[in-house]
Amino acid sequence: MDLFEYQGKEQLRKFEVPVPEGRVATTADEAAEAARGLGGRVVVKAQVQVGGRGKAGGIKLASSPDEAKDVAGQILGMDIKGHTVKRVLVERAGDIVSEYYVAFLLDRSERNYLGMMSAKGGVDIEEVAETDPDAIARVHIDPLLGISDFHARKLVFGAGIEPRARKGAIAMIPKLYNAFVGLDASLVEVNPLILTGDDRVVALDAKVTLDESAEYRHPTFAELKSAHEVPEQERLAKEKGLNFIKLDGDVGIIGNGAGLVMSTLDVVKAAGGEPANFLDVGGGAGAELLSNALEVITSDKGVKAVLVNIFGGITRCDLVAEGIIDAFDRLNMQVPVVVRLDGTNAEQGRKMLQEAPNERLIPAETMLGAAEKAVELAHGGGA
Amino acid sequence: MDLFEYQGKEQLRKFEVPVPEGRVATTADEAAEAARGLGGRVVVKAQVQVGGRGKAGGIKLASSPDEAKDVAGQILGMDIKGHTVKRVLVERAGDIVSEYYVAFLLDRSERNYLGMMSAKGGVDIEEVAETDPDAIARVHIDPLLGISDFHARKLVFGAGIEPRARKGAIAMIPKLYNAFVGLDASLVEVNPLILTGDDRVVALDAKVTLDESAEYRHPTFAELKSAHEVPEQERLAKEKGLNFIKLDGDVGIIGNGAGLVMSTLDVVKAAGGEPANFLDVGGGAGAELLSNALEVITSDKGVKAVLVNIFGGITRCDLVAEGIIDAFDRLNMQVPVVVRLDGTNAEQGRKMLQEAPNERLIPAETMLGAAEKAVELAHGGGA
Amino acid sequence: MSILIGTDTKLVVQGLTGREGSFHGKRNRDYGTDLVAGVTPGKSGEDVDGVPIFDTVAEAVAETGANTSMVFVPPRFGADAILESADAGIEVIIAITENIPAMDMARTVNYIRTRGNGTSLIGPNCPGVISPGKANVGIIPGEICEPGPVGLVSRSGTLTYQIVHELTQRGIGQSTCVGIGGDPIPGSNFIDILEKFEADPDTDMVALVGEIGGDAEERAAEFVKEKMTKPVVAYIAGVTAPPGKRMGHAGAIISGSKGTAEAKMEALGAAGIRVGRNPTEVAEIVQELRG
Amino acid sequence: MSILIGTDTKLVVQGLTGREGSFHGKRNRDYGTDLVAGVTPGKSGEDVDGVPIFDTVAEAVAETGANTSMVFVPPRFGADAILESADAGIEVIIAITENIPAMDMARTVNYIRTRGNGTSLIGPNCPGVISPGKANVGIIPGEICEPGPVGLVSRSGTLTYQIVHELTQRGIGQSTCVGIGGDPIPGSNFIDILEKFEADPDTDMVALVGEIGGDAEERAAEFVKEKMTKPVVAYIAGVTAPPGKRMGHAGAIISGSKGTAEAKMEALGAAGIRVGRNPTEVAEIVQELRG
Repeated sequence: MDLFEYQGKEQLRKFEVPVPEGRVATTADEAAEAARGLGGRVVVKAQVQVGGRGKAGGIKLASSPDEAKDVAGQILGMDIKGHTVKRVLVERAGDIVSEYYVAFLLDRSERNYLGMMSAKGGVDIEEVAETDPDAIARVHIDPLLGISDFHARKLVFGAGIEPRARKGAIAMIPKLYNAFVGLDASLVEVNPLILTGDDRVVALDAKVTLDESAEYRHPTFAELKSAHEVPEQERLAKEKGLNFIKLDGDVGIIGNGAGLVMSTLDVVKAAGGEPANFLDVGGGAGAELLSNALEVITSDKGVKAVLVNIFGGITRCDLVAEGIIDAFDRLNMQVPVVVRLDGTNAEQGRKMLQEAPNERLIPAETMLGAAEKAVELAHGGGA
Repeated sequence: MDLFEYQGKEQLRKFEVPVPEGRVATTADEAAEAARGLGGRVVVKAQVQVGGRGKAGGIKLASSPDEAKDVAGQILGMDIKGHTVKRVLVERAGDIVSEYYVAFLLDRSERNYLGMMSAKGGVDIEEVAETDPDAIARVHIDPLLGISDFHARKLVFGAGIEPRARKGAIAMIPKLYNAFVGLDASLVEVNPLILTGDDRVVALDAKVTLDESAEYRHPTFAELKSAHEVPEQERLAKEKGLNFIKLDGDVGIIGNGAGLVMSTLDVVKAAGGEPANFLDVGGGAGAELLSNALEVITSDKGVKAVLVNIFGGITRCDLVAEGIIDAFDRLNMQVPVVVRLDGTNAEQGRKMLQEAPNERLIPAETMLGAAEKAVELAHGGGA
Repeated sequence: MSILIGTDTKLVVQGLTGREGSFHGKRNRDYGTDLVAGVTPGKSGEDVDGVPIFDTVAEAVAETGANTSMVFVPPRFGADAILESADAGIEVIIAITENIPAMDMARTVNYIRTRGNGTSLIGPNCPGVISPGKANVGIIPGEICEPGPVGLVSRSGTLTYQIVHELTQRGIGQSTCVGIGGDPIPGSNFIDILEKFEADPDTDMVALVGEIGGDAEERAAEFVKEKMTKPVVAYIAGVTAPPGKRMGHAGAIISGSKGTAEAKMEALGAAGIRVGRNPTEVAEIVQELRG
Repeated sequence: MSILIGTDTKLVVQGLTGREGSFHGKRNRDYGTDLVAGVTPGKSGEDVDGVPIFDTVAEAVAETGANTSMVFVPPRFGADAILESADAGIEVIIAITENIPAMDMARTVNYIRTRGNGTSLIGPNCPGVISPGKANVGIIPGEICEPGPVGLVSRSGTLTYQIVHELTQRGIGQSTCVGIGGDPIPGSNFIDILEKFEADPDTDMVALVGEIGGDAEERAAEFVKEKMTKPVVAYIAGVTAPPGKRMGHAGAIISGSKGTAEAKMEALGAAGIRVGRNPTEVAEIVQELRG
């Protein structure tokens, strides 16, 4: 789960990472009120989970509460790369002497944690990594040992952070690490980390990604999540226990297991089709889940054909067949559904499908054959 | 530093280890007040750092505040194996269904932590270890990994703790471990850990030893320490930066480095003498420290002769000689002092001693020779 | 021979008294796996279909000689269960449980691999391991496998079944199939398993099944090039990567890899590994290489 | 040859700009040790008597090829300094600092010994290591030593000097003298060092200097009996153990040892090790054994 900037900063503050004072506003009036409370010059920042909001006009300075109201009015409701701005963060504006970059993340390859720091902050770090890789200091941290002061020094001296910022940065880094671990984050990234005129080191932005598997031990996760809006179809799918991602094509896809579903997308694409979605029913899906999966997919009127590709392991193919038959009965589905079943109870499932008299229910022998058939049907070919 | 029971429990409580409700009293009236506050039956326990206080009459039940006052009056001021009782702990008395043993400690040999548990609690655990070693479950804990639930289960099931106490014990053990680590303890020992009639598991006694090297990160250590009375001579020595322990003999001993001092005690003993003390001036001692060391030792009128055995490394023998000469000038010492110097600037030091005209200052060539001379002098032999 | 599990395997199931643990434990036993014990704290003395239950893994090991464990406990107890097995001297730990927090696994995996006692951890969030005809530990359907000379290692579950199925249909059996799981911090990665296949006399060839994200496939490619003598055939799922399945940018910086299927296929190809465009083609290439 | 340090030693001193660090660092250099760098964060670019200072150990290693570090920082920074050296690839870390919290060391020592990269940690709270005529790292007075065939390992500082002195006076030189320190959690114990002496062709015999408390001497005795071919002569201080120096009772339970000097001398004797009753006798026995 990716947090909004204001949420990330709220969480970092709990671990004593210095962040600017600020308040969230959902209306222009609230923004004015926030500016009044903070006093002085403020910055009004669009809260969207996409890069480049500054260039898009989503970050503006305001010298007075009235001005804050004006700019908040401009920013709220704005569309930034497909994201509608529902909230702004109003923060006290500070003087920025320098901008740095610092982050902690899970390093999957090394199976430990990685700290990164650069004196080149406030810019796209991917670009820095490509054009000037030596400008990024890296330090691996053993999860069992945790952070020690030398890790912080290695980052700060390694990145060539200027002397007047060193003390603040060396003090801040272990706190950021504590937040990373304490929050069960997979990423905490501060870009820019700034040096102020009075030699303080402050996190001016914050990107925090939380590990949802750890939600059970973090009561705050549910609350943080509630601020996130999910497209209706995805919300519905999630409610029903389905792992669903909307895509742009017209061939609906249902499979069990992320790998098999991805592979199914690939073969559909290779057969000249365009997948309408990614939908993984997971392991051990029963009839109801399959029926629901078909409901979610066919709620998208752009879907011209559906491909159900199941390799039974824990999942029983007879239950899959039952769910498909149920969906036809229940939903009056008009799109053709190509079904390929293998693995646990596959024969039984295939037999059930054959015995269900429905011309829009097309059994297939192989995964590749099923994909070709589904694409053909989506392109208007006969069943 | 060994904590008193009441201090240990205070600390354990901070880590949510269940301990009985109780209050400390230094007078019989305070004890009555404490009993009144707690209500019902109480137990009044002498606060001394020595085993066997129960048998010595240092633990008594009281059914009313008046009775608490009576028994506290009896216990306060009592002498238990050389320890005067200055405080009692007044606790609510509970019903005890079973008594167990549980402890965490530094395992020096394995260089990790060791948890131990036994269903045989409330008795001398050393005896259990000798007579029925299998009754003690042990689990080593890697300091980097810390405790995991399985460690607690391994202790509880391994010790054969009865079913109704298991849940409470498995919940309590990680808290006790957290206290062990959180306090920088070298030992936390609960004997007995009890099971109550309502199936709670409670620490009825607590022995906690803290690592004084970690004092800098525990502001509470100084406060805890203030409750401990140290014999006057030892207190004086500590103030002066000397590592001093009083013994029963008549040959005063000064050396640099614990190993060399221990070895010096041994050779004095082997020569037929009885060491009066252990005194280590540490590394890099200067003239003043040496002079102070002689002052501390000769403040004990039982000392008949002093042996100064220095092997200079960081310590400079010329400064040692200067300190000894100064002590003679300053203190009007009447006891003979045998001095053996080797190592850094030894020749210079020896020369200084030779040039200091004092018949009670006797140089020696070797460690063994010095010990023999000192013993001879203590036994009344001529200088 | 085979890798990880075989006829010497003596299996203890952590969570055997649970619904899924008992279902799959018994299924593994029916396949022929020597299921010797279950562990559920507080249930010592009970049994599941004749398999004795113990309070702790240590007790199960002492009483039954168990050398392999399968972890089937709820996610919040997953790391603890793995650590308990490692502490008890279990040699191969196969963790099926999914949704164990990544940081629990980061600590657990590093604990196991730095203790230097050779314990192998497979998973978590994996379908398990099968050495066809010998032993099956996990949820891979045994009936789709056949004994034979091809080793298979995969980050994915059902995709593994698909490829095994395609191989078996062509009469090509498997020495061992290992599902290493798709979690951020896996107990074993491709290289750990490739090393074992390279050393296994009964494995002639390896099929490697990867997917987008991370750089495990790129690292495996390098390993194959430098250290392996046996041919490897690969498949990468996710050419049509759905959004949200892509790596975050910070992740890309770590590895210098884009994590895309194309990048991975390129790296594999550059290491001399033939890559199938779909599961069927993988089986076809294996068949071709076997001549 | 020698163990731990010698003519190949390139020394970096952590805390070289401090009072004690600079005093002993320079003394070690005067002895002949190749002192290549000092580390003090924020002082990169400065020098101490011509020895360059770096901000981090990693930088010192990269710039000077340092392979050995001496830790001379205040106690609260001790564990961090040791870890920094280990992280930077230093092979031998000699920590003189005393009063490092025991739990800091428990974590640090376990980190170093489970990482499997062969780093040796000596100390903390130790006098250091000297290979007479080659290198001296620490505070052992070089002038009392002579090159020769006897290895010495000791938990005590000045007691070591005493025994070295007795040996040197008898014309018996030393290959290497190692003060492992008397802390609860030492980086190296007797066995770690005995192993190295056994493997060192220039060491013919070993003197082991122990004291009361713990069971390190008992374990060393067992090791000598089972694994060593070279003769070992021992000394144990503390027959007249002062109170407060004795082990706590829980400690005694761990090891099954009383921790007393008598118990240790008995264990050593039972392992065929001759034990001197005082430092002089140790030197006499060594002399006798050399014939």
